[in-house]
Amino acid sequence: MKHRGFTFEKLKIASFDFTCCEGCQLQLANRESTLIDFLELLDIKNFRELSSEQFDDYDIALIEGSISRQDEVERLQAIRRQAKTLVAFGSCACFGGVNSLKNKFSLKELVAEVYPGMKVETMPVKKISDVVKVDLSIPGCPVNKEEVERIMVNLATGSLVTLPKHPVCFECKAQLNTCLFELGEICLGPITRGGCNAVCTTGKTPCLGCRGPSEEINMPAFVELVKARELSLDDLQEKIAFYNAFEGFSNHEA
Amino acid sequence: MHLKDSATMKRDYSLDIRHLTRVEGHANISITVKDGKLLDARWAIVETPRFFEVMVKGMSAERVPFLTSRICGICSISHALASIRALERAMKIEPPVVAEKTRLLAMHGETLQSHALHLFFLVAPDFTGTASVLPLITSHPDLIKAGLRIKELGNEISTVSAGRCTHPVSLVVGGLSKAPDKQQLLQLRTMIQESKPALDTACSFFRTLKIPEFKRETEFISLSNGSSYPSIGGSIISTDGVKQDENEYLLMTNEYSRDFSTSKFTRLSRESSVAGALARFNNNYDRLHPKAKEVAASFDLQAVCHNPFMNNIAQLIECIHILEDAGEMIDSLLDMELREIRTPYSPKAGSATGAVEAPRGILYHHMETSDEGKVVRADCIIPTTQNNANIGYDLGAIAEQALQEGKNDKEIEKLCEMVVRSYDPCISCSVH
Amino acid sequence: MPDKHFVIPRQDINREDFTSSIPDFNRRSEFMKTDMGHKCIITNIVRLTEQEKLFKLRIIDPHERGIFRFKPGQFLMLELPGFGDVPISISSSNSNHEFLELCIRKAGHVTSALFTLDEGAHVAIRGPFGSSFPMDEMAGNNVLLIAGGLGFAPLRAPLFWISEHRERFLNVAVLYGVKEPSQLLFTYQFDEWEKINHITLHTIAEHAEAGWRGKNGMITDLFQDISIDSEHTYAIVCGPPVMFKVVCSYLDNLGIPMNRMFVSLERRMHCGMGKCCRCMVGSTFTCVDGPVFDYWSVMNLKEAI
Amino acid sequence: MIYKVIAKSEFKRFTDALLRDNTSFGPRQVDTDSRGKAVYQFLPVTSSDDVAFNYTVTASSAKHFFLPFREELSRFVFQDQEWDQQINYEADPIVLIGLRACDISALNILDDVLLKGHFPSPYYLAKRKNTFVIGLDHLPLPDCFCKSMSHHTISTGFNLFCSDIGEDYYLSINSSKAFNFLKEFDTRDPLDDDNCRLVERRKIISDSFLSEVDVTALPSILDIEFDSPVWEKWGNKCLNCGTCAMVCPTCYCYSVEESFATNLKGATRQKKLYSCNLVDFAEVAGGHNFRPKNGDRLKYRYYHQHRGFAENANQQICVGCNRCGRACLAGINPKDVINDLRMEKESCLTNISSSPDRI
Ligand SMILES: Cc1cc2nc3c(=O)[nH]c(=O)nc-3n(C[C@H](O)[C@H](O)[C@H](O)COP(=O)(O)OP(=O)(O)OC[C@H]3O[C@@H](n4cnc5c(N)ncnc54)[C@H](O)[C@@H]3O)c2cc1C
Ligand code: SF4
Ligand code: SF4
Ligand code: SF4
Repeated sequence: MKHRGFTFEKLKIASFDFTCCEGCQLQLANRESTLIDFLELLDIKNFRELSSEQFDDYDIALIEGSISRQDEVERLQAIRRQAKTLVAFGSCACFGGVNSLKNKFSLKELVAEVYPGMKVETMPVKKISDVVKVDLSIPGCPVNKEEVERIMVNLATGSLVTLPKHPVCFECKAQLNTCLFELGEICLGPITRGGCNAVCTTGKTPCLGCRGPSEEINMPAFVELVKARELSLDDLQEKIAFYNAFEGFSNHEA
Repeated sequence: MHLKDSATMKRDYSLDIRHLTRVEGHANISITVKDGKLLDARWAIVETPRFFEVMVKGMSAERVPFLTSRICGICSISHALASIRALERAMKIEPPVVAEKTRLLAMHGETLQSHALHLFFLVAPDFTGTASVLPLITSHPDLIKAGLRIKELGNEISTVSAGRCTHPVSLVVGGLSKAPDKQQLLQLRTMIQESKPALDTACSFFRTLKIPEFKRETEFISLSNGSSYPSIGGSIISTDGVKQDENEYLLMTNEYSRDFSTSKFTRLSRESSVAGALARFNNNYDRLHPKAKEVAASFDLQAVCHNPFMNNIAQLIECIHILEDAGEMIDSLLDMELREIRTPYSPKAGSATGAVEAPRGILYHHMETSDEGKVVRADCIIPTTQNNANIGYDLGAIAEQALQEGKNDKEIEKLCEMVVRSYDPCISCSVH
Repeated sequence: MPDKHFVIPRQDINREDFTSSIPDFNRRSEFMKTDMGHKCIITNIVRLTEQEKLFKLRIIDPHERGIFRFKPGQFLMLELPGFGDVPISISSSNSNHEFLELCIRKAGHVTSALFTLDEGAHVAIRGPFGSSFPMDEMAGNNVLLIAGGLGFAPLRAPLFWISEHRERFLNVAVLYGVKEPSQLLFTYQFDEWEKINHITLHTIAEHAEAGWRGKNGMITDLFQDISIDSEHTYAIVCGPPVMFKVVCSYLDNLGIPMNRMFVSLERRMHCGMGKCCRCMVGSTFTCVDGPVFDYWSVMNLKEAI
Repeated sequence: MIYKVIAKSEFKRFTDALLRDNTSFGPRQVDTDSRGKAVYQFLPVTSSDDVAFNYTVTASSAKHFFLPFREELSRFVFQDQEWDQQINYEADPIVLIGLRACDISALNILDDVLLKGHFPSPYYLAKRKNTFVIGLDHLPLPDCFCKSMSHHTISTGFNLFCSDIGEDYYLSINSSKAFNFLKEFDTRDPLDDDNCRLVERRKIISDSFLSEVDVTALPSILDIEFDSPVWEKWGNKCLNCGTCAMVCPTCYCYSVEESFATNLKGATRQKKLYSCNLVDFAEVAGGHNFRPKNGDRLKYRYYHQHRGFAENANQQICVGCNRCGRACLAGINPKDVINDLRMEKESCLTNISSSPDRI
């Protein structure tokens, strides 16, 4: 495509899933009103869930899911060798996601409980950046298709790709929601990166931080306000651990 | 099983597909025929396990549905609702009527979305001979537009009733955290009306397709609650005449593992059984909306049908049922005060099963809670798990049949892929 | 109750609605045009350094071109539809009514997109905005133009003005400091300024590079080379934030009154019209009260420099 | 201004007619908070029954009806080398019922800022002109401090203002539209008794303020205290969430973003309300941030609200509704911050007076 002096090329893209629910890949097929335009931006080289054709000359690789078995490590490294831009796609890829909750338990205990008497290979859950270099992160559980679309448009037009730097609260207020703290609940909105349109709090359920920490979060002040309101620190702990997205901030907790 | 004793058919055949495409998740097919004799037919799921049943241990009941919804991106609403139902029954919580209705509506949306995705994105290319849906955008624009319209409607129904279509936000233990907005319900009702022609387009297209002739008798299992085309809770029934209470799910599944697959297997009266759209159709034909019955007749689909390829058509017929039924549900929600949406509860020890009809069949979550309302034990049995064994047997049978009919390797491979796809397997979900 | 009676009629807005006088820059007919850019064609692109290019623009519409005027020091919002608009100082002579020149550094989103464009491409401009250097007030005096790095871009317009009215000024000197010699802008014009316009040029680079025969050091080192008559000297200073303080206090010590030193500030801007508040310095707007300030006003402003 | 008195029941009939015929918004209860208090917001209303006439205060202000959280400024349609830029300054008429005096004051302040500066905003003006504002007086909440800001009474900026004088409303009619509409209803000219009741009502309101913020000479104090440690102290609590600016009736700072349509055949320029508390408010290309610390940013919000910017003739723009204080999870509120700043000043005074030089 060439217009107004700019040359726009279709994005040679591939999508791969690892340990996950495939919900983020599914989002690629959502937002039906602009789906055909969206697909028009892409030259899909490899997307097993969608197409039987598979080529290896992609530039952008969307990586969904976390890593929890040796064969996944190898598959991921091979993708890294090919991809010019490797995208951690969704909270599992960015932070480990809900899958990381298994890391609380010993591998032995896990296998014994779910596959008694069987030999099943598994390892502690890793996020993508624990294994290979990540060029771009699109967090969310699931990713917000509107944001994905915007990012793909930006990549195609050579625009700067950025994530919002404000926390969820900012968007929550634009929805005229009653703050969940006012309703006696702990919400991770003040420390979580916006960009989801505050979808959870608009549905009146607390934010669990799937988009990870916002820019320069004030964790001590956040923990302080939870304490000041005499809310349960266990509850806070459960929420903060949910997507494994606040790893580096755990020393401030409770 | 032996092939018919015909000299010309005594050939060798082997099929080995690694990571079948156009299905959700990673799985392999392998078939070996030697000297005209089927040695092995395998449907092996190699997806990495996530151990959700252990992860939920120690988590508060309040949070658990948000976790279990992440078992599957396509049927997340079903997973959330299965957990919610299990937990509500374990802790003796009665959700308000508005919540029950809204939840059913949310499930309808999910099923519509899931069926549309399967029929138009994954199945249609098999019949048009393309590698994916992408070429159809230009070759069959009306069909694709219709498909997208139905899928969009499904997502919209879920979004209005559950706050978000993938990983719902307002379905909670005790009811709903937020009632659907009446204004949005009104818009939804219009959207449903306007989407009906899209389904007609889809039906016309599917009527032109040649569904492969194949039949293998098996047992179909689904929920039945006597009032609605099954969705949430009820007894578990089979076409072989078995009937059990929801809590007795173990008797209906008899789950077992095989070392080549990270997904498990189940059985009931025979060596394998089936759940899903066709099973629901076969068991609950009477409860279908008359419009849906009419279309079923136009496809010559009658209960009990034993052709797995007809599962695709059963899905299409369910779409019609959903469009009619969802409209009625919205009408009754609009007539209600959407105020009482959540029953307050205090944590309690208990255990119970929650069974729901997910798009691909019955989904069981069994939960045990402690006095503090924390989950202490969980068990989830996924629809695809209930179909795994049957898929394996179908693969063998269809390979045999195709060899007899003198089909070439490519044709057999395609048929095998197609039969698996017709089950609409949800693989990552089955390895949870 | 008659139904129609209570319907509030829709009202359009019009010029009379605005109570205060509208600074109808460029006397365009409609007040609304503050949001609508003039379309321009890029007629020429010169790569100045690794990071900077000089873009020559021509307003396409002859009528709009005919009325577009600006003063040295003013800036405009350069618009690339789809990418965004950014504030850019006008670097050309304000007596040239045919072309505008913008010296632009590739810094981020919009400027990177601009750098991919070729001659002949179209962009739009809004403006001009902001305050300007008081050229008439400076006339009759010595002028010191002090630039650091890209700070030379906003100095070029006043430099042109001086060149064109050279007889009205006494001594004129440019002090120009950069990090590396390769970053010097407009070297091709140095000769013209020195020989024809009798403007003395002093350059200095922080780090030497092979082949550099000029001076090494900080911009303040250049002051040793010149003598300043503090009674009759005006100064224009433009560069990175750190430079202002050092240079201005140096000049202050020399006895140049603070209200005779002018600086051009840079802040984040989203509207250029004193509405978005992104460019606040203390309680003043860089976009409408600035970007040109006399040093007296800004040294009193918190966070200015 | 014309004054009338209307019975409350008749006023209901009037609002019913008005709300029926126009897209209208008014206070409605949306929740009950964990302390049992009702939470209100301005939401669509279609009859007087929808309107919570005796509401306290809405959690968010009515600002977004004039300055939407997200607003399209213009649209580009591309054709080959060319593009067409479309701008739409039109707004649909709406009725806004139930605004408090301080909310209307806030609109008047926005008028000053957005319509009287160098570059008046047509987007704002179109909405302002097409909004029929009905004000409603009320008794202050314990933390309201609009009296300190002299914004607890109002005489302009509305179409109609209702003062509650028992069985009736005392109406201040400030537009011919409102006057014409009211002709169809039963109103009367105020009698002496009505005037007395109005004066009494005003006195009660005025005497009911529990919170007071001393704002004398605040602008200069803010200038002097620019480097005060008070900013760091409160800044350390701030979550950089922008909530305060979002709910505030006068915070108007924004950002502009452009984005391509997915089909790349056009683009839009959008305006998004922003907050000076957000980390990237003053960040420029290359990553330099002119206000890198929480305290720097928090200070600027107070600086803008209580010192005023040049565009607004250096007037304070805070009206004293304390919405930001109520909404701030970190417990930051104007009263405490300003008092702290004053205390700072006073403690420094004691230091000076006790220093040996002074003896
Ligand atoms: C009065 C004035 C005159 C200027 N003159 C020139 C000039 O002559 N030549 C030149 O190369 N640069 C000039 N700049 C700086 C130039 O505006 C920035 O480099 C440019 O905005 C960067 O935009 P970007 O989209 O490429 O970068 P990004 O970092 O991607 O910026 C994104 C957005 O941030 C904003 N932004 C970022 N940095 C600045 C900044 N410094 N000032 C204002 N807004 C900013 C813009 O809205 C921009 O769209 C001037 C700035 C001002 C305020
Ligand atoms: S509900 Fe959550 S996201 Fe919304 S304002 Fe409150 S803390 Fe922030
Ligand atoms: S509100 Fe929180 S949990 Fe919900 S989508 Fe946004 S960031 Fe994720
Ligand atoms: S002052 Fe309060 S509301 Fe405002 S940004 Fe800081 S924490 Fe958020």
